[in-house]
Amino acid sequence: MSEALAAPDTTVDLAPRNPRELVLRNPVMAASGCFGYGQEYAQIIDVQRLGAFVSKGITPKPRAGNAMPRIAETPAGMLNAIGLQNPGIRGFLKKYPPIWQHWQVPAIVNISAEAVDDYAMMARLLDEAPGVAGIEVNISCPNIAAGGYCFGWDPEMSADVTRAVRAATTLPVIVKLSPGALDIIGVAQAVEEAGADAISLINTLVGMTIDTRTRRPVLANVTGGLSGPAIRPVAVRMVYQVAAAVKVPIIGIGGIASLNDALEFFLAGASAIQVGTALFVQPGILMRLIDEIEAYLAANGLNQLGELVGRAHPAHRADVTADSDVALAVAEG
Amino acid sequence: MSEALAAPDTTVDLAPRNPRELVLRNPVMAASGCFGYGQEYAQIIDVQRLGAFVSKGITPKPRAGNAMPRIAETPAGMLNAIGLQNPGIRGFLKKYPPIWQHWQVPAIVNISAEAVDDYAMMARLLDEAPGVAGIEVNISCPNIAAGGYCFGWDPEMSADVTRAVRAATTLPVIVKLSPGALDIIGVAQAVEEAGADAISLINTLVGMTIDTRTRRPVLANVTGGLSGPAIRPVAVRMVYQVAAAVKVPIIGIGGIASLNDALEFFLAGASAIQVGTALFVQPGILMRLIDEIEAYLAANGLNQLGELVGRAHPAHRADVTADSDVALAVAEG
Amino acid sequence: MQSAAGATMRPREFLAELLAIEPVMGDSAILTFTAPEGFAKAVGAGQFLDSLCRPESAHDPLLRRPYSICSVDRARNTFTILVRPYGRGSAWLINQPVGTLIDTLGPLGNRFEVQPKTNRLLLVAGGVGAAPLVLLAEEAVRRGQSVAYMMGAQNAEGLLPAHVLPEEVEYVVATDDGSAGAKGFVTDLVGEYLRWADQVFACGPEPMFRSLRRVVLANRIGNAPPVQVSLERTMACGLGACLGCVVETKHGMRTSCVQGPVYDMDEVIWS
Amino acid sequence: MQSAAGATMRPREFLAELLAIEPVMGDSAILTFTAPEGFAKAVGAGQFLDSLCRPESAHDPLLRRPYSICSVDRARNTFTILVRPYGRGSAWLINQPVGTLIDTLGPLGNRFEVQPKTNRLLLVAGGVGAAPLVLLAEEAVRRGQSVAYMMGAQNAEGLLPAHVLPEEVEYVVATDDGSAGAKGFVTDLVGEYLRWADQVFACGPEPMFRSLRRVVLANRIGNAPPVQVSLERTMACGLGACLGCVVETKHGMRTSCVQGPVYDMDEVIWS
Ligand SMILES: Cc1cc2nc3c(=O)[nH]c(=O)nc-3n(C[C@H](O)[C@H](O)[C@H](O)COP(=O)(O)OP(=O)(O)OC[C@H]3O[C@@H](n4cnc5c(N)ncnc54)[C@H](O)[C@@H]3O)c2cc1C
Ligand SMILES: Cc1cc2nc3c(=O)[nH]c(=O)nc-3n(C[C@H](O)[C@H](O)[C@H](O)COP(=O)(O)OP(=O)(O)OC[C@H]3O[C@@H](n4cnc5c(N)ncnc54)[C@H](O)[C@@H]3O)c2cc1C
Ligand SMILES: Cc1cc2nc3c(=O)[nH]c(=O)nc-3n(C[C@H](O)[C@H](O)[C@H](O)COP(=O)(O)O)c2cc1C
Ligand SMILES: Cc1cc2nc3c(=O)[nH]c(=O)nc-3n(C[C@H](O)[C@H](O)[C@H](O)COP(=O)(O)O)c2cc1C
Ligand code: FES
Ligand code: FES
Repeated sequence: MSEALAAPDTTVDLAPRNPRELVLRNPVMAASGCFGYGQEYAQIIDVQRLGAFVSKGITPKPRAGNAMPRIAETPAGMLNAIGLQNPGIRGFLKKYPPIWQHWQVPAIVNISAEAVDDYAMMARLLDEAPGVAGIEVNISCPNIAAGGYCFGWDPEMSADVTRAVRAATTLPVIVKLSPGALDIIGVAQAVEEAGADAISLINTLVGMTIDTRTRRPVLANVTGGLSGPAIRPVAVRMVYQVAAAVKVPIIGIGGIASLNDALEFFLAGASAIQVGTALFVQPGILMRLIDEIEAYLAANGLNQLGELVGRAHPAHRADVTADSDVALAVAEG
Repeated sequence: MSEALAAPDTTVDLAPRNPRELVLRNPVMAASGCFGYGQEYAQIIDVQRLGAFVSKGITPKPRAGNAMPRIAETPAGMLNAIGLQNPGIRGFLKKYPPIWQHWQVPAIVNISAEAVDDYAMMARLLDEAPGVAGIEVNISCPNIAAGGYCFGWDPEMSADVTRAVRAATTLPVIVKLSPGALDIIGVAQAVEEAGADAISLINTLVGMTIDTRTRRPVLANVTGGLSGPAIRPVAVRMVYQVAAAVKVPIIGIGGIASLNDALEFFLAGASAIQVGTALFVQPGILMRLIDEIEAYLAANGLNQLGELVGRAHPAHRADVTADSDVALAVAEG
Repeated sequence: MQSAAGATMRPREFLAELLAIEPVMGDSAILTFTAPEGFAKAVGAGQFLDSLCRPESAHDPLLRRPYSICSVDRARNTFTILVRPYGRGSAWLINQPVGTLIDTLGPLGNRFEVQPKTNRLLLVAGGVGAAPLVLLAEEAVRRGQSVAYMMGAQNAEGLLPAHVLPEEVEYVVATDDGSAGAKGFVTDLVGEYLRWADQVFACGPEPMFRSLRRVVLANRIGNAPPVQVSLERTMACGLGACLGCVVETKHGMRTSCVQGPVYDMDEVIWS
Repeated sequence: MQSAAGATMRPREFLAELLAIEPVMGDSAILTFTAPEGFAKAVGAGQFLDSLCRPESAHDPLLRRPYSICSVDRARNTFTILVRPYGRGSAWLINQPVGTLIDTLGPLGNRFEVQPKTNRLLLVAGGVGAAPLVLLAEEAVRRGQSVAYMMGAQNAEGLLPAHVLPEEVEYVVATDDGSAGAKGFVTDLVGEYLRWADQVFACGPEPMFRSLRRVVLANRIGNAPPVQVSLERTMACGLGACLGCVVETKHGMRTSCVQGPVYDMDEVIWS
């Protein structure tokens, strides 16, 4: 164990191959859809201390979102079917970037669309917006041109979106993968190849719950996105698999609710993390994680967060000879 | 509400299009891998009262299973990587069917293999085995001929296995789908078309957890199958989707731990249910469910379990006009 | 002493110590808690708290549960909530022993708005919807306004005990079985008070709102008296960030946790 | 009175009422519970119970936790377990008030086997591994056999208090800091007792087994004395159904919950 006299270095560059850079003071981010536009939580935490935050998903046109109920609790998790309620890219640009311009914390804009051109259009509009530090591309959306098939389920379609966004902006581009993809490694490699500066994963799983008294689906939208601690094992697995296959930084997301959870993602290969659902339960969690990660590094004699990243992989395990142990994980029964 | 004077009818035929039939006294089954070979739980519950039980997965050759640890707890769920420890089809046939022969409860044998021929070979050996009431085909296995790609992820490969098993036996054949499939509806239709008498879903999701003290995966096998209440919303969604697309009976599986959970699956379209992980927590749950389902039907004036099956679908909801509301569910954020 | 109307307090996460449990309304209870400094004076009727209803170490049930502030004791800086044991969260909360520290987020949400010219308030309560109207009654009485508090229940046992309300309040009750007050629905009594009231405030289950609205629309003159309703929506964040709790209004989607839970009845688009 | 050796009891799920909590070994505690009829007489040393360590209504932490039976009071038909607050489950259990009903499954597993000719038992305990050896000591003393009970800990505080063991037992202790007994590891003391003992029984953490095995292999003559070890494996079902808890032995995979947790040291394939 080395002596760590100075405070450990927790900075992360999420866009090492982009001249515009995306350097975070620490690896703790707020996840899209769970942190509004940064102002909502500003009343109870010091938002400026965050590594970064990601806005609610923005779409080409304003959306009123789905009917109520939009939320249902499930064991150690929740379903949401907000339906991307947002003011649309133009309404958004008028309202939030002018505020963020005066903030220290990097603000990342999450974009969703149903056509490649629309993703590109939004990226172009964001390119020069003051106060926007990067773009997170949500590819868990139906591709209208492909009959509603999800962009993020197909490596080619995922790469198409990434290429179009990459061509439309010099901003750091993070592509957020869908856990519904069969071949998550293939999708990750495709978006890396297509120019993604970083990869976020995972988005929500698709779930549903039924009210047995009314005998109908609880959510007005019938199905919704499953998030929270329940999905963490799936998220850790995907981060671990993708980390063995790409070189760009990975942002780990899914059920993080404690220091131990965050460490699992770093060890699996994530350079930064996002917290979503746990914010609803513990609004102070982001501040706590920032402090606890720094304290953990110091207590373990680590000078840099990077020393933890990917340490659970075989290359770092003396007793394992394989380069990678990520087989096509199927049934284990 | 009609008067239910006689006890409600809870029988289910899981193989209505098969002359050999698979009639259960009630819809409550024990899931594969969670109930051993029926004897283990016989010491604490009256196994003969069950609708049916499914054996541990049997393979063509004996298997010692994976190294330890094989189990890890996760939020409201668990991971397992048992690695199909079993005596192989021949060892199995010598040992268990002779015992089951004297039992009232239908015993269903779960089979796993890595080649279509091997599935067929096991089905042939089981065909005339005394004490075997049906076969559950676990298609969440890697297909060696397809480079380890999971049978259950592909409609064609799923149909191939089903056809081969169907041709090899006249026993009722239940095909157990993998939740990893992108197009679960397509897989379900393919196996129905290929001759499945019934469909079970879901098997476990693939997950992983890391021990942050040792900085290595908890499971010796690195990844494992995620089961328990955490996955219930995913399972209910898949049952709901598949029920709208096939005519054969569906067996709902995934995180069932209470009457309310079981009712969710019936309302989603399951004709019967299997309980796995919850058995570990509440060994008495199967007996309780049998009693509670009957009591629920009586209390709600239902004469038959069938009156509940699929009731959450639009056809039964006065305010909904669509035939089906199962769009390709993608992101909901 | 600072007046309540002006004071506000940002939401915060705090540990509230359970001081007392008073069983009321059959299976429900009024729970008294300690509050952070200045809390009792700063909060207003209609606001609510979001409580973690489980041991901190478990992840299930995951989310906080919202409870309306029922009353405050400004001198002792304590507050109460009224809880019905409905499901897992509320049943856990109501069964904690005195002394338990409950992780609480708040105050959240907007307040009932009493217009400067209002002198007579009609409050219409159903079930645990009684809670925010108790605090509203306390505030109105402190300001010297007249309050008629109407409550309905299946039987006498289901009613809020009178001692919970300030003495000055006129407590009008109705029961389905006639075991206390008028026999029938509380909304049947609303008609005759509509002329008297300058403003109406209501909180209760959805069916109550529907019949209240029918009575009001049938009886009032123009838009007078105006009616404010406190609506219940499933919530996640409680801070306006997740958009999970919206109510559709004539001005678009409004979050129930920040822009609600109190709405003008005429602005809500009733489905 | 029926002899313990012959009696057995099938596993069952029962509610055990927490009767007493005795803090021991620093942060740990001995918990006393009521038992189902006939339980205290039917169980044997090495067997364990599987306890639900959370409110029943939550799903997290999901699985039961295994705890060895530490002692029984046959007259009052109660039993004890020794719990160290390690993680979420054990911390919850140890903090429950007297009177709590704990959902318990058991008795589970096999027993230490004392051979008919054995007169001298050497027991080697580490940490909460002390528990099953207490019951073994009780049984041996009841049969009139001689028992040496060895335990190691970091310091005196970490040791099982002597009064927990029958008076007849020779209690040999070692501490890392020398604050009680010999200074050093308990396994350093094993060597000299190996000649004396007819059988050895051990329970503790993995490193203890490794050094015990080293000492035994270096000192014993042939296979004498035989050594039985109680091993800890993560468990799910507790009934031999899930195959999650296996130990690799020379005779194949053996479930720890039914065919274990007690194994012959020489049969286990040590990795
Ligand atoms: C602004 C606001 C103020 C509130 N104030 C109070 C209050 O003062 N006192 C009080 O007791 N409760 C109040 N509630 C309701 C409270 O937050 C919880 O919903 C309630 O306690 C039930 O939670 P639970 O965990 O016990 O039930 P759950 O386990 O969450 O409920 C079980 C099932 O019932 C459904 N459900 C939950 N709540 C209700 C409901 N109210 N009506 C119908 N179905 C429901 C759930 O979707 C779930 O399926 C308020 C809610 C809101 C939004
Ligand atoms: C047959 C048997 C008998 C047992 N007898 C006793 C007994 O008498 N007294 C007693 O206190 N405990 C005993 N245990 C251990 C006990 O069952 C629990 O594992 C222990 O209480 C920790 O559970 P937890 O919920 O507190 O920790 P968890 O929250 O489950 O643990 C947190 C983390 O630590 C890991 N972990 C869990 N247990 C251990 C451990 N023992 N060592 C290292 N890492 C661990 C887990 O994998 C998890 O990642 C026994 C176990 C077995 C199999
Ligand atoms: C320990 C364990 C072993 C399992 N083994 C098998 C198996 O051999 N074959 C199979 O088809 N499914 C197997 N399963 C999957 C279950 O049958 C079931 O589909 C899954 O666990 C979801 O249900 P549950 O949430 O009720 O456990 C296993 C599950 C567990 C937990
Ligand atoms: C209420 C809610 C709204 C969300 N909205 C979005 C969104 O607009 N865009 C997006 O990419 N992800 C969205 N997500 C997904 C989260 O950003 C995150 O990927 C997911 O919830 C898993 O993380 P968690 O378990 O920490 O919540 C949303 C999640 C929730 C719970
Ligand atoms: S609960 Fe999140 S916006 Fe209201
Ligand atoms: S815990 Fe299931 S076999 Fe031992």
